[in-house]
Amino acid sequence: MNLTPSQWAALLPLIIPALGACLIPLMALDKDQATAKWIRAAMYGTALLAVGASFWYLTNLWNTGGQPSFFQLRMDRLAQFTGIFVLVAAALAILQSWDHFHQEGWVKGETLSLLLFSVTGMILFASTTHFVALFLGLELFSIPLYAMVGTVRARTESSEGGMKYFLTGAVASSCFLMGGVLIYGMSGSLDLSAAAFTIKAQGLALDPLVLVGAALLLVGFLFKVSAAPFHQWTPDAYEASPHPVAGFMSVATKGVALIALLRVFPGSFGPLGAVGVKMQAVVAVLAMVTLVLGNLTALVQSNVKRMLAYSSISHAGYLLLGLVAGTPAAYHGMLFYLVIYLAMNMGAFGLLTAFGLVGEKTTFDDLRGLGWKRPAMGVAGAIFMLSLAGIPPMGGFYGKYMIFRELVGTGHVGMAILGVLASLVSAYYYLRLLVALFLQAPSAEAERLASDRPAVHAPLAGATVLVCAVIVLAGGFLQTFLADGFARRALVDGLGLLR
Amino acid sequence: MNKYYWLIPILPLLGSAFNGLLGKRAGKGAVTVVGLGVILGSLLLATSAFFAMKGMPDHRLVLNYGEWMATGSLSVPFGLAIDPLSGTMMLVITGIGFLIHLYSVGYMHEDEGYYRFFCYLNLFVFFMLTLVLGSSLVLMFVGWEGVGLCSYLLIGYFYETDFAPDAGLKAFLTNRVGDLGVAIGMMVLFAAFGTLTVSDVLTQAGHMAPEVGFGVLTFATLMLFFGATGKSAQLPLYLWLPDAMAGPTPVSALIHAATMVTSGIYMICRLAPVFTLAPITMEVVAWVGGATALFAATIGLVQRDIKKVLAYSTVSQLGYMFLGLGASGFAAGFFHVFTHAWFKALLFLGAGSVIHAMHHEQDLFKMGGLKTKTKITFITMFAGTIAIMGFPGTSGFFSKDEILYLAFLKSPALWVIGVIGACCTSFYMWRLMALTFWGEPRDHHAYDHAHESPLTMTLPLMVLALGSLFWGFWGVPEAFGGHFAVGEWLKPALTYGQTHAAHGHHEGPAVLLAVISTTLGLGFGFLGWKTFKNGPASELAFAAKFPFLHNLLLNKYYVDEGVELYLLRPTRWFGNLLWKLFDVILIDGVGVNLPGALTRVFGDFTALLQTGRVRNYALSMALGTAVLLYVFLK
Amino acid sequence: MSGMDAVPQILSGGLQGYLVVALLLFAIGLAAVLLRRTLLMQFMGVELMLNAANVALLAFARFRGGDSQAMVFYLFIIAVAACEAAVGLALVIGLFRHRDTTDSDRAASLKQ
Amino acid sequence: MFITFALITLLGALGMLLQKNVIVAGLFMVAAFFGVAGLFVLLANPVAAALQIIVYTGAIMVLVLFVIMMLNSHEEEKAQSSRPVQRWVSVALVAALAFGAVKLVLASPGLKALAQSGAATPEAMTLQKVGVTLFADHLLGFEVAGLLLLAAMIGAVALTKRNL
Amino acid sequence: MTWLTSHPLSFLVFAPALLGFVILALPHALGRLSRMLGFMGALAFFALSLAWLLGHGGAVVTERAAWFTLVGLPVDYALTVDGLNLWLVLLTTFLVPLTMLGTWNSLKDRIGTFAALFLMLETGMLGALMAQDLFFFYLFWEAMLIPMYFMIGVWGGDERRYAANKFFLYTLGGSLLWLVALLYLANKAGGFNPTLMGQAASALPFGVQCWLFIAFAVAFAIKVPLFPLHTWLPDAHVQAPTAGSVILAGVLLKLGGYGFIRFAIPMFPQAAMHYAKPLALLSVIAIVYGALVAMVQRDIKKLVAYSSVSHMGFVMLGLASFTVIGTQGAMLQMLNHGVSTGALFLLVGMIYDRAHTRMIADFGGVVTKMPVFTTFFLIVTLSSIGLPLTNGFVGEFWILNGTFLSGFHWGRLYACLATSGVLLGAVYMLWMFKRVFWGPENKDEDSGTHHLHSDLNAREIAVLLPLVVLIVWMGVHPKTFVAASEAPVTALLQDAKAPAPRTFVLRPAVHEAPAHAQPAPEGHAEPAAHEVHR
Repeated sequence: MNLTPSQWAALLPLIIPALGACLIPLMALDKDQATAKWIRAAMYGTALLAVGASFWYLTNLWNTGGQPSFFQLRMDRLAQFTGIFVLVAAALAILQSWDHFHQEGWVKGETLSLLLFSVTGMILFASTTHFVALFLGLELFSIPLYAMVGTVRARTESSEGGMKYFLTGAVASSCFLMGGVLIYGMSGSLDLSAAAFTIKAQGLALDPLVLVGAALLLVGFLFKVSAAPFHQWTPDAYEASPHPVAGFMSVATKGVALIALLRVFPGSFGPLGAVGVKMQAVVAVLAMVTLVLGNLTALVQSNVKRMLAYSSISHAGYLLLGLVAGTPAAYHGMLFYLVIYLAMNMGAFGLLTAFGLVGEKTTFDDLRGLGWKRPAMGVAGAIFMLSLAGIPPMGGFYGKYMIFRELVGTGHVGMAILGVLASLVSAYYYLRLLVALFLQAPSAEAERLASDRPAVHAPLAGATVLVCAVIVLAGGFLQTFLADGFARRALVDGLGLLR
Repeated sequence: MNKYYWLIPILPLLGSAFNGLLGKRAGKGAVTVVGLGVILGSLLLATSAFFAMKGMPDHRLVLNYGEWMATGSLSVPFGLAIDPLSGTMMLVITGIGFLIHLYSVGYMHEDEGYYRFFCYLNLFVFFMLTLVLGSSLVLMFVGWEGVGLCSYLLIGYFYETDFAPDAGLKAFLTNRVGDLGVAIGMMVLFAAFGTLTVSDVLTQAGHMAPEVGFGVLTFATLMLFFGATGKSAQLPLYLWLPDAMAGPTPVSALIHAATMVTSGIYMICRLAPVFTLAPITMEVVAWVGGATALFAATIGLVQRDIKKVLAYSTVSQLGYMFLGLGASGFAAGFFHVFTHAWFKALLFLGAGSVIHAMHHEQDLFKMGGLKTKTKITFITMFAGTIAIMGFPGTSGFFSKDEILYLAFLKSPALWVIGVIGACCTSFYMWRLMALTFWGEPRDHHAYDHAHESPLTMTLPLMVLALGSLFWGFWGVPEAFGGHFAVGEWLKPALTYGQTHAAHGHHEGPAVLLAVISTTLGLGFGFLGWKTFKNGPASELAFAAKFPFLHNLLLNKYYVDEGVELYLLRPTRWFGNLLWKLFDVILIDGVGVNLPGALTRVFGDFTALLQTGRVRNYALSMALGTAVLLYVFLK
Repeated sequence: MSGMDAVPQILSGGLQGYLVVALLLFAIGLAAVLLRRTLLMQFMGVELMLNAANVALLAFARFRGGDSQAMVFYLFIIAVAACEAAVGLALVIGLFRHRDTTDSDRAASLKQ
Repeated sequence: MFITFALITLLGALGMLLQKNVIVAGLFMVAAFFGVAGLFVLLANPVAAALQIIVYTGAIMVLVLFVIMMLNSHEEEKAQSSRPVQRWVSVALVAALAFGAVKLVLASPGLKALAQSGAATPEAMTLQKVGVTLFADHLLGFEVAGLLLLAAMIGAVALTKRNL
Repeated sequence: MTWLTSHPLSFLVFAPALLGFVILALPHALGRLSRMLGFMGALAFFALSLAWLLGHGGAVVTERAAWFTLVGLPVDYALTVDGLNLWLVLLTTFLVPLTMLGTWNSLKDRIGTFAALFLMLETGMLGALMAQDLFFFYLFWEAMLIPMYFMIGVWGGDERRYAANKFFLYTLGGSLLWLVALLYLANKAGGFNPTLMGQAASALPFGVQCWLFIAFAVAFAIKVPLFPLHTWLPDAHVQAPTAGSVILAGVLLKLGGYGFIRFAIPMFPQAAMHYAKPLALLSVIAIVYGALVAMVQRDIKKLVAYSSVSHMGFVMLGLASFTVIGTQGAMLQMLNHGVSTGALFLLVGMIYDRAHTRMIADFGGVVTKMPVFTTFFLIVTLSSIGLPLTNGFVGEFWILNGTFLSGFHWGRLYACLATSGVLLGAVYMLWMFKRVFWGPENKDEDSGTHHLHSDLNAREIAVLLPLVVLIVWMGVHPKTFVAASEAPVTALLQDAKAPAPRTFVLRPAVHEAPAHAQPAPEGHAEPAAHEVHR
């Protein structure tokens, strides 16, 4: 089969990580991978190389613009945006995992391979409107994640978290599949945008089965976004998984699912006006529930990872508010928010690694006084927390600002007020982390632990944390560049919404 | 000389600054020189200014030194206004002030805080002059509050004791209560006249008709009068003055007898044209004055502390002054300020001299027989006593008689009250004299060491004694063949073109009234002397016989206790209530922390939803799906 | 629209019939996930749900003139089902090793 | 015919749902899969029917049964506590969903139209048709499915490999 | 250098934070050097602000440039110093080095970090004071919280975490709701320019205007803090280290009042006047309530904190009066409060550093041990209770008179009620003064007095002297400090169409009238302000 250059161009970002994913297990065949340094180096090198190459390639592609679609693949700027987004998250996760696995005392090449598979699936998921590709993409990124969550074999909770994630995820996938099948059945087309046109042409936009199909599709997306009430796997899965994987999941899964949601609902289903309206109505309710549940529950957590999990749920709520506003500018804001969110959350999870917290020792008490011991990490932690809380001049503020602005502009003042109240509550638990880092003296127990613990060497994780901090700050000071130069162009090209 | 008149108040300020900042290092000599020098300089300049004012065609000298605070329609200049009223007052302050400074050199000689004392004293003169000379009501208020401050500092001068700081605090706060009245009064006047410059206000007021019934000016003047009751220790705000005796004696003489306490009278005279427009206020002023005169006099009858007696006497005499003012006798009231300044300063300094001689013993019952030991003090105090009791020809006679006469014209009841008060005054003054100077010494140790005070202390006594005896001839009323010169002199300052104010000659049995009151006064004086000539035994007997009455008077009608019980304690209780109940429990607790806690409780509740069982998760997803389907199909 | 006229269609094997079967199968699968505690049973429920989608898919394909696109999709779904089976069973085994149970209610230490 | 296979399918599924013994439930499941295969035959899709039996019954179910045996969990373990809320809400919900599904199917005009327009039985599905479509249109999907299988394999290995 | 001369405001705003970051990057061991560096820097900024801003003679200095456009709303980079904020800016640059010097030895650890945070806070405060674009303002407004949070939380007292969180969340809560209003209005106006937003607001229905004003007012009122939104203040003040308290009282609270005069009132004049009465009522309550609660405090610092509530109540009362006199009084009172309460906190800090207690009951007779300190304390106390010829008097006098003259019918009553605050102020301050400084020396071994070994040193006197000079200067020649704001305030009230002052009209009694052919008194009774407002 001969592929034109542009088709290669569209495919390469997927092929490169997939290749890497296939290569790494070969290296991992050796039993002594934990001890043989060069094998470990080779695996991480391959993974980073794959991610880096794909990233480099995508950034080049970004400059040339969107590629004509072929097969089911639409490598437009939105897809490229997603690719870059996911790859950055993956790169950060890989770097952090070097230190994390080192601290945990085990290394598995398979994890890296699974991560790369997941990356491939995510890029595919966000760059297609064809249901077959969409479903395969979904599964390709989900199944490795199920495995990755349950992969910390030393921990009892790990397989439990993986099992929960798997079972709920499988149910959600089935719903998603059923929804797609119904849409296909009513339209005769597996491509969702084509299907939407057909349905509209046949006047079936309000047919109950079409609506059911759309609703079930939405369930699939909302599960991945971890919006309430499809959110309950989130804290358990995050707690169970290794820190870098949790970070990666919190960022990439959510981001990709939202972008795909954007592509399908406002994008492909645009012609079906009623579906969009109903989607907004549902999302409005769910976003509020998500905000309330996520923030309230985060308030009472003692484990930082669970707190971050609930915080990620509440951030799903903010992001969904952008869908409620439903204007191009709001989508624009969502993309911008995602970029900052990537840095904030990868950084926050990276902090755990950088501070050398392993296993279940990730409670607030374990963090006490660490901010002063590792000032650079502490400052970065403060930046992440303040940004998550939406305090200017951090980047997180601008994300919220853009979304709330559109929310208010479209007359949803009440929801905006709920949103800001939720972020007030959230400020409290983010401050708790700062309290632990800076405002509390290390407890005697923590001191003892700190002295018992082997010297924490997490240079890579530390570096990723600093990079994330820089991105968050850049989001606060170069917001125009990020928002207009990046997010906006992705939207223009991807959804044709902003002209 | 004109261009140096700003130094009149500023010189004492400079002296105060010098004494306060450098006095400790400079030594007592320098402090004395500077402290007295500035007052003397001020006195000389004041004299010059007085004559300059006299030379002006309308007897008014206004000097402006630029804007103080101006914004919007409000404009307050730094300005001095010298007219007969303020000019006379200025001379009294600098003159008597100088004498008392001189006296203090001796009295305070051994005190460690000598420099501090002169710093405060100078500062007081500065504020008092500002009060008197200020061209606007606001500047007057500056002095008004400033003298309050100095009084506070001087009363609390012996700060290491328990009592003095309390007395100072009481004085300041009581005065502040009155100051609220002044502040409100000023606001009303500003809203009414659009200016607070005294001459502008008075010029406008001079061209108005009196208010019938209750109105703006009545309210304003009542408020101002309320302020005056604070500063001049009238009912109901007189409480601080007796306690103020905790300060050094020269302070009692200067501030709490001669000058500061009369500033309430001064203010009313200053604003006489406005007060004249408010007949209701005048009525109130007269009755409050009369009531205070009698009330304080009765308390004075049984006090044992020599300074306390004089303090109540002061309150009482101030009451007479207000009585005079209220009877439209502005000049008469003011005249009494003068004469009172002479004899009360004299009496206080004399008492100070006695205390000095007795090594800080202030209890009358422990004195006695000092007649021979401290001759000059005895003679001068004798002069002061006959002046205050109104012995014909002395200064007190003329001023008090004029007031009583005017009171009779207003209402005979007021006259009766006044006469009873005068009788009490004679009685307790002679009680004081008899217990101090006559009889056997009751504390032999103190008596043996008693000695006459140094010249710096006795010289002022002599000067003041002369004033007490003869100053009254400045204001011999018409009834006794004079023409009430002081009234004529002050008239331009008091009327401001007001024509309807009744200052004309009234018919009345002037001579008869004077004879009655004087006779009674002398009689009671003699009675007082007679009773206590040989010691306090008869009073003790009286106390044993009528314990309730005696205790009531001795404890000043229990007003202090009442204030503590019914005003201060409830206020503190209320403050505590506001803090503990409102602030901590209601606003902070219910308003702030409760929502926070509730949020956490909700959080605990929502955390329960996370059961950890995957079936429950799936169920919630299924429920969510059902909701989604419902909304989509609706 | 009452839809009663379609009842014969259901019973006689019309499109509606297949869809009813598919949706009921889906519901039963969901019920298995919700009602059973044994992980393997829940897992079979998931498989049933996937199968339900298959039935619907192929029924539609039949009434769309034997659409081979759907048939290809069916292939992929089978592959996905197999993958899910592999990973899911591996997770169950992993859990069993730690907890010695396949009861999902007993594997509930992650909560709050 | 349709009713027979439909009943086999649904009753098999219900049997699976209600059966206490896990192995028996697995066998009910196999029955259900056979029913589905029968339905596929009726849908003129013998290829799918064959795949259904081969892959589902032959591979997946066998795998499941194998695991059941391996873990020795024949009977459902005793419940730690009865969870009536979970149970009755689930039952009500599933019943509502099932009822709603039937109602929706009956209410859908699009479905009705499709049932009429596509009533004619099409040519039976052949492997050739499938193969052509697969490699002409779904090459990407094919590759991805391959990756997916590889990923699942690696995942399963990572999760269960004994010595690490 | 040319950049500097053309962008003085940008330099003033951002240089402190830059210096702060430099200090933050210095190694921990160089704490003392960092402190010195921070102090010298702050001093230099003060000198520069004096030279640049006073050099302009109070004229408007503006830097304005389009900054960025996000989701269709342009945000301007706009900094201005004009009559309304000139002195607040100078107060800020003045208080920062002064406070640093005043608390030189108060902190023992992490002094470099503290200095850095302090400088960052200066940036936040200056930015918020100068920003002329509401988005820009909001950024600084919120950013200020961060350094303050750490200053309270890290270096504070025993309850510091609670206090810091409370401070942060309280303020954040108000400003988040305000943000919604801001966004709403910005959508209508198409940007964050206050002028445009004001115009857009005036086109909205009155009810909406009211809601928007309330959102603005609540955010600012929390900062002021106005009763009943004040409860964060006592905690924050008491727990904060001395420097934090000083700057909190000295500048941060001012931003609330400043927000009203700069944004809330000019943008929603109608709504503001509609709510003038409740605002004034709350102010009066704050005055009396703050004073009564201050009276019964046992901790000197808490007492001073509640006195802030009372004093800032005067500011709000002046603003609510809608008269030139009242508003100017409020402007001055803000400066007054910054100077006197700042000084009070410094003084409390000085005694706390020596005695390690702030309980009134632990003291008594301090004057015998620390006469110089007592003198300073007395002077500042007098300023705080508004003794004439100190700064406190002028502000309060203007505010009361302005309120009394206010065109609203409640003005006279409220002015009279508010005067009681002057009395109560004296009650709690002097009562505390008496108990702490006077009376017999507290010889108890555990008492605070017992631990006082040294009077003020030269450094501390050098810190206090400028404050005392300012206290007297502002009291004797307030014109220096309010001349600049006279014109803008007048214009503002004119634009707001504030009601004309209500004066009394005095008439001669009817039956007396013929006797007096003098000019009618009304002519005199109408103040000149009348013309100004019409």
